[in-house]
Amino acid sequence: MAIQEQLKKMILDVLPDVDCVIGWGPGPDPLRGSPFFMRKPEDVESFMAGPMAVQNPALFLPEYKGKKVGVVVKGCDSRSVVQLISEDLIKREEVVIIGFPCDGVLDVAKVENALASHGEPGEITAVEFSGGEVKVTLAGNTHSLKFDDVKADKCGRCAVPNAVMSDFFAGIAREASGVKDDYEDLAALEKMSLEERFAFWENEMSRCLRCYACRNACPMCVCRDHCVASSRIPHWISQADSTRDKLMFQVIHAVHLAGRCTGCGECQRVCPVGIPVLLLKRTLSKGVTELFDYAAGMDTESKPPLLTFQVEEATIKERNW
Amino acid sequence: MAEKTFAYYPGCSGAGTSIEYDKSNRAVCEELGIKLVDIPDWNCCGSTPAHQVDHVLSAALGARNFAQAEQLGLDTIITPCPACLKNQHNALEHMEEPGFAERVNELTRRPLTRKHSIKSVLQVILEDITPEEVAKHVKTPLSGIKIVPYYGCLMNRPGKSMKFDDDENPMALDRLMAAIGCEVLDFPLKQDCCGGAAGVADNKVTSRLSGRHLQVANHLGADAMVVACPLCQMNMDMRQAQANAYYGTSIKLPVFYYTQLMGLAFGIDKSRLALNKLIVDPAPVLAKIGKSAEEAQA
Amino acid sequence: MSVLNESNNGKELRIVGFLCNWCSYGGADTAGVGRFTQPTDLRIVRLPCSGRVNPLFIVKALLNGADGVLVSGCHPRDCHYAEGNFYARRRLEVFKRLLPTLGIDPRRFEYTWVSASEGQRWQKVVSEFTQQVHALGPAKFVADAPEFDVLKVCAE
Amino acid sequence: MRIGVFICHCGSNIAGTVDVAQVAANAAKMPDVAFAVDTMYACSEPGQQAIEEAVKQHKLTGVVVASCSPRMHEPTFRRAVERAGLNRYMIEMANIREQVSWIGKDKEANTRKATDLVHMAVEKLRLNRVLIPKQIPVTRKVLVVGGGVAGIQAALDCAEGGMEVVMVEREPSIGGKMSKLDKTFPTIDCSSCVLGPKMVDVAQNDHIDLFTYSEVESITGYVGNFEVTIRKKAPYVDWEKCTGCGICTEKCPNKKSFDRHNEGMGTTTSINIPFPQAIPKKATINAATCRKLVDGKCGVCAKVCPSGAINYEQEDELVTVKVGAVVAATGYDFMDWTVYREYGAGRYKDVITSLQYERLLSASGPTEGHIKRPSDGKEPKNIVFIQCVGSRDVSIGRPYCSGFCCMYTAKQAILTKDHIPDSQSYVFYMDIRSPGKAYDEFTRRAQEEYGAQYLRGRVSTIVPLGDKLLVRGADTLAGQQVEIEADLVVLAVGGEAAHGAPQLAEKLRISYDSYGFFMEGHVKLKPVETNTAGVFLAGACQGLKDIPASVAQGSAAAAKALGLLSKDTLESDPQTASVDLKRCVGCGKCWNVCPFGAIREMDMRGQIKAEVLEAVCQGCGLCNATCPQGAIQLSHFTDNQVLAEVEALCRC
Amino acid sequence: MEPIQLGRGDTEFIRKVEEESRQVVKKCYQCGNCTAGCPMSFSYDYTANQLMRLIQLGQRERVLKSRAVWMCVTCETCTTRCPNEIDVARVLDVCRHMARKAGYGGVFNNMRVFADSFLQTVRWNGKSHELGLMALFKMRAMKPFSDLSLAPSMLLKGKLPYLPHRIKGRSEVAGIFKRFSEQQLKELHAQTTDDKKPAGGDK
Repeated sequence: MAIQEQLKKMILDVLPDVDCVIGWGPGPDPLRGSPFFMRKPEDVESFMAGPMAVQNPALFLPEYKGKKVGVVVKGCDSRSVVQLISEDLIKREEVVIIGFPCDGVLDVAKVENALASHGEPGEITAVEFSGGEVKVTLAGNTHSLKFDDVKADKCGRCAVPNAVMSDFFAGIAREASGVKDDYEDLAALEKMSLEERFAFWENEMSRCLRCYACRNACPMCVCRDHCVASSRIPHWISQADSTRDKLMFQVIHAVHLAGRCTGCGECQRVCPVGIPVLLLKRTLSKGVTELFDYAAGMDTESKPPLLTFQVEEATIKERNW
Repeated sequence: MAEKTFAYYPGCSGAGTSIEYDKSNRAVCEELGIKLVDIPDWNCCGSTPAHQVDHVLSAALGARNFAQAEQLGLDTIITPCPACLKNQHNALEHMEEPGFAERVNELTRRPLTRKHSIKSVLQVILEDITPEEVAKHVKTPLSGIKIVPYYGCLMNRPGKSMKFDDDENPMALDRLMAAIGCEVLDFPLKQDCCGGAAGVADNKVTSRLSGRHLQVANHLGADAMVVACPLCQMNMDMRQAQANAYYGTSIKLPVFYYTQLMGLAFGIDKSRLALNKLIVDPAPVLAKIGKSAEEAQA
Repeated sequence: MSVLNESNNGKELRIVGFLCNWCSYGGADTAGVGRFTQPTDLRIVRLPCSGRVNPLFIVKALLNGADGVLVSGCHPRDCHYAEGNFYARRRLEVFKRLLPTLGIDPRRFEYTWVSASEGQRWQKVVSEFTQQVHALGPAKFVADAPEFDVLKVCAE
Repeated sequence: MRIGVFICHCGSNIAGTVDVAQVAANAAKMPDVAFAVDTMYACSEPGQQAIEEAVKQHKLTGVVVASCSPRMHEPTFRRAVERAGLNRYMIEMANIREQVSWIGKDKEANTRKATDLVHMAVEKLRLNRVLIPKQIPVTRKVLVVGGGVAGIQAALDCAEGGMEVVMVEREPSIGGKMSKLDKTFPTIDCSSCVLGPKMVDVAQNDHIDLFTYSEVESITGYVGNFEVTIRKKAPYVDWEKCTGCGICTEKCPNKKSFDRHNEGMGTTTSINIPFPQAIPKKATINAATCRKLVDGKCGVCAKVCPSGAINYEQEDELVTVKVGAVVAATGYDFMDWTVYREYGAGRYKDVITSLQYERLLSASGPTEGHIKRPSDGKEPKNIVFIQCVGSRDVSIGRPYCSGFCCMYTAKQAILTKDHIPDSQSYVFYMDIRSPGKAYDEFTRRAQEEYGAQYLRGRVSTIVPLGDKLLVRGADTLAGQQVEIEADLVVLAVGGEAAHGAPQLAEKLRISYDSYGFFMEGHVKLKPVETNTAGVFLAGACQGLKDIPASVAQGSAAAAKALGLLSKDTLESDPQTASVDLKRCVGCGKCWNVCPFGAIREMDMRGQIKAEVLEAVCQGCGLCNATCPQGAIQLSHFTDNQVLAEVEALCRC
Repeated sequence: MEPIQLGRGDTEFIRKVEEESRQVVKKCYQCGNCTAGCPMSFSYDYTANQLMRLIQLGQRERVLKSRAVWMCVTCETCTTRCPNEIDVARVLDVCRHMARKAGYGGVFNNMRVFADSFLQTVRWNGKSHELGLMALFKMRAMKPFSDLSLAPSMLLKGKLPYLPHRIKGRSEVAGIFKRFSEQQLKELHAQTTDDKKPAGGDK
């Protein structure tokens, strides 16, 4: 892969100036990549971009505040980086951004679902990509899947396949698919009655394990160890295993991300019980876009809309009481 | 220039007392590219008498005209007559009030299916054509004659309802007459009432009111008065002798429809302007056209 | 636990108001001084500023079984703290859009501006909002908070 | 915690529609409540004593009083518990009068609601913490914005009280509207003779630092410690050097500059001193008409100036001062009467405003006190005064009465007769509003002694007829339409908020009404205070008023400022935000949104944290609502306290 | 002049005027601007502002029997300049409607006769017919010779056609009038039956 080689060369060039370069490397099995921290030139050998570069490496940047790091980003990841910079959570001069044209990433769950009848996920021995196909070798048999069928949902509506901001860029910028984000993911919910939606969340949240993987995978969750989920001052939610408190936490997460969420979808991807927690954030993002013509993480100069205001709000109608 | 097409409501007096207005108006609109499509088989809007009797009845008479206009597929109706304008404008406005349209429909039994608007021909010429464009059509500038524009009360008042020009100091006629070369005098009574239809009932009323206008115009040194309303024209022109008798004056002030003067300036054939229909003889004034310019050259 | 639980008779609903001290709380006082009769459902939490209102307070109330939540502050530009209500306006407007996704009727939450002098306006706001909430009836709430049973036992 | 709950009857105000005994009984069952009782008047002397005794007897550590609005009596009960030895912040109030008993008659429902409100107060109180006010040093200096008669009075009184004063006036001279008046009602004494000495006092007072031709650019800080940036507009004259000799104004070749002081009734030179008694008496160049500044050709004034004060290169200058209190005295302006198109909208030269007429009457005016009408300089004989032009007119959005027009019109009618004995004045009025000392007698004199013809009715239109103006009005008392051929028409134009007042209000963080007048703290009880501590109001900026009322308010505002700054320190309200440093991640959202700059970034062993400047924090809690991890909490309104109140109401 | 018996004002009349005109007559504070600008003032018995005042006091009879309600020419000067944004002309129009229904105005009221004559020609022809109108009016008003001097010149100029223009849909227009008359009659009947209660105060 020419782009992968180009990226490796860029990483090697950057490496001497930074603490480390964050990218992707081999994961626990051939279907999964993993975040990868490259400190020495020899580390770079195992670097991999492409459909298995699923995770958002921006997640790790705030931890490195004060040190200089490099980061390899997909388009969506780059929005997180930009948002972090715009909120002054990381410093622009402390991060070297390496971009590349992204063709979409794999939704591992979709692959596993597609091949569920053919064997256990642990039996996957090889995964190969070619010409819009994914060839998965499972329990000795090779199955061919269409990449479009198993790529992540967010890739289907991606408007930023290339990094919105980068210091180095490998290859030639790729055209966006041109698909407009019409919030199709919300449509199913919107078809339900209010009562059904309420019941939907009660049901979904009853499965929540309170593992907080969603929070831990979110690059914009800056509170980290000081999350209100576990504090007593303030005491927003109890530690009890109650659906109400679990839903409350999801709403807290969503409200904290209103006007900041870049829609990278990591929260939902990592949920071990498959709760569609991104829907809440997407609802707010949609509202923010409609009201303030704002999308998070597109440029470092604009302020998150809920951290600023206009004296006359053009789009907010006063209610006539 | 693209033609502008409107449904046209001529008004009853267009075939009688204001025949010269109807004729000259049609000629001027043709020249300016305003296409007038007469509303088929239109009826009287009821004028002042109808709204004096009942607002629903008045609106119903107008509503039948709108219903007739719907056959044309034209939603904007224009009319030269401010009385017809006002009555039917109010009909539309009242029909927006809750319950009113239903009462109108009970009388007409022809509910309207489209949204209508009505405005004056003058408004179309001022706003859609513009005085600048009018000036381009002028062949003979009417220099040398001093006119006072008289608007009457119905066309602009009240401003928040009629939404045309200024309801205290209208300038539409001032600007159009200036555009065709007239010297326009600042006429302080440009909107003061002439007595309107009260003249038939009691011509002393109109004599008293319009006589004042004539005197002020005369005092200002006007050669003629320009109007846009058949009622005003009738009170100022036809009843000028009555006013003279009332005040003991002997004023002879021709009272033109603005379209007549525009037609003259455009070089439209005089027969189409029906200047001979005016009661006070306009000939001495018409003879002055262009004179002062000649004098200046000499 | 609100006394409403014990003797509600279905006539009153749980409506929580978050009011800024300077304008709307004053407006509610003005309404009282003027004896402008209002429905009794609303209970007011006094805060310094509408900017102090964390939308999550509203979520908390609604998930806990409030039937309606009303936020009121100074009119825009008149904030005692200059800018608090400007932020509140944005946050509450965005937040309102989250409610339908959660399955909560957005009409259960309104925000508005009432100044300290607008007693009659306050009466109107309270009356209309209360009416609006009553038209929707009692709200659903997420039912399985553990304290629930304990409290119920206590009440019995 | 041991909580005492006191349910007030307020006579029958509360007890009439709330079962107070039942509420007390309910309260007794609430958590931590050690004592609950109903009491006749909690705020009365015995009521307060009962609270104090109960605190001691039952060893209470916190008190809930359910009575009227905390906006009314919170300070009272804070003092009461303090006397009983508790911290003054260990009290909460439940508003069961304004928000319960007075707004509904259903006793059962009211009793339930009162119980809920008490429950909320108890739950909140359980989380109250002892708060100790801090002493903050103050700057003993007062900023007076506006140099009209109200501002002048406030400044002189403050200086008299030993306070340093900074006065800012946007015009080149102080004096305000009063300096344009010829005489004043109801005594017909000369305006400049009354005002002049006060203006001189301002100039000569060592305690007053005068900035004219200047505006307030911005204000930061808080009561006792405001920091004000003043923009000194460039007069293109070095005022340090200018002696006010006036040679420049004699030689300036452009004599057609708009004369602001004379309301356009005359013209003036591009470089000018607004009027002979101006304070400071310094020249200012009108940059819009000065030939040198417009196209570089001229420079006469620089050549003739004996002290070399002219400086065409001069630029605006920003000056920063620290003050402890602010008196806003920005006065008023006249509304734009040209919206009255029926009066000619300014097209008729002989239809003028009352203030323009004042300049015609003034001996120092453009006509040297001879009434000459603008069109042809003739002396008018028939003069029509029209009152309520721009007052009490809903259709133009001015429903209020301007208050002073009736009086100044009567004065002008009297002066007209004095100036032109064979003249006749006609005054169209709707009502004569003259409720001041010797005021009504004055309007009677205008009619009885000076023969002004008063006509009760509005004027519908003014029509120019030859060199006359036909005024068509009504005399509703005679039930007639009336017409007069006038030589001059004077419009008693109503006042409106000073132009730019809302912008200043926003800088001062004070409220203003829909017309732009500044809001007082309480209509009756705090007429010169605002709801922003340390900012006071004087004169017409708060609402139109005449000279005596403006002067009185100037003195009142000064007294308030003097009282506030009488000590070297102020007690700060400890209900401020504070940061839990362990939880703060230094994300900076709080300091980005804080409207007061009260939160700053600090370095704690290499980690960035937020820090609250307690003295600057105003306690709005915006930071609290913004901080995602809840690391910054507003004392007394913490998340947990609000959540406790919410839980008290809805938990099911 | 008989004193107005306050407290016996016809509140139903006030309500009806406000409802029909969609104006709030209470807003009038009697500045007199309507009177001041009224071109027909000279012909009124009560001035415009007095009419507004009488309406505020519920003086139905005085208002409806006044000459002024008939003389207003609806020039809307009052409406345009009212500081309280009251459409005074519309209020007077409504009073005129009520006066007509109440049978006031009489056969010698020229303004009324003119309106009636005008509408009669419209009812017959679908359009107004000026000559027919004049003839009808002069006859009804018993003023056969007024304006007679105008006729020859107008006829000569061809500005007064002898025969009316009749529209095709005149039966439709006549239908509008017919239904209107029926409604009026019905209303009148309903009113007389429930008007048995004591009438409003003023005499």
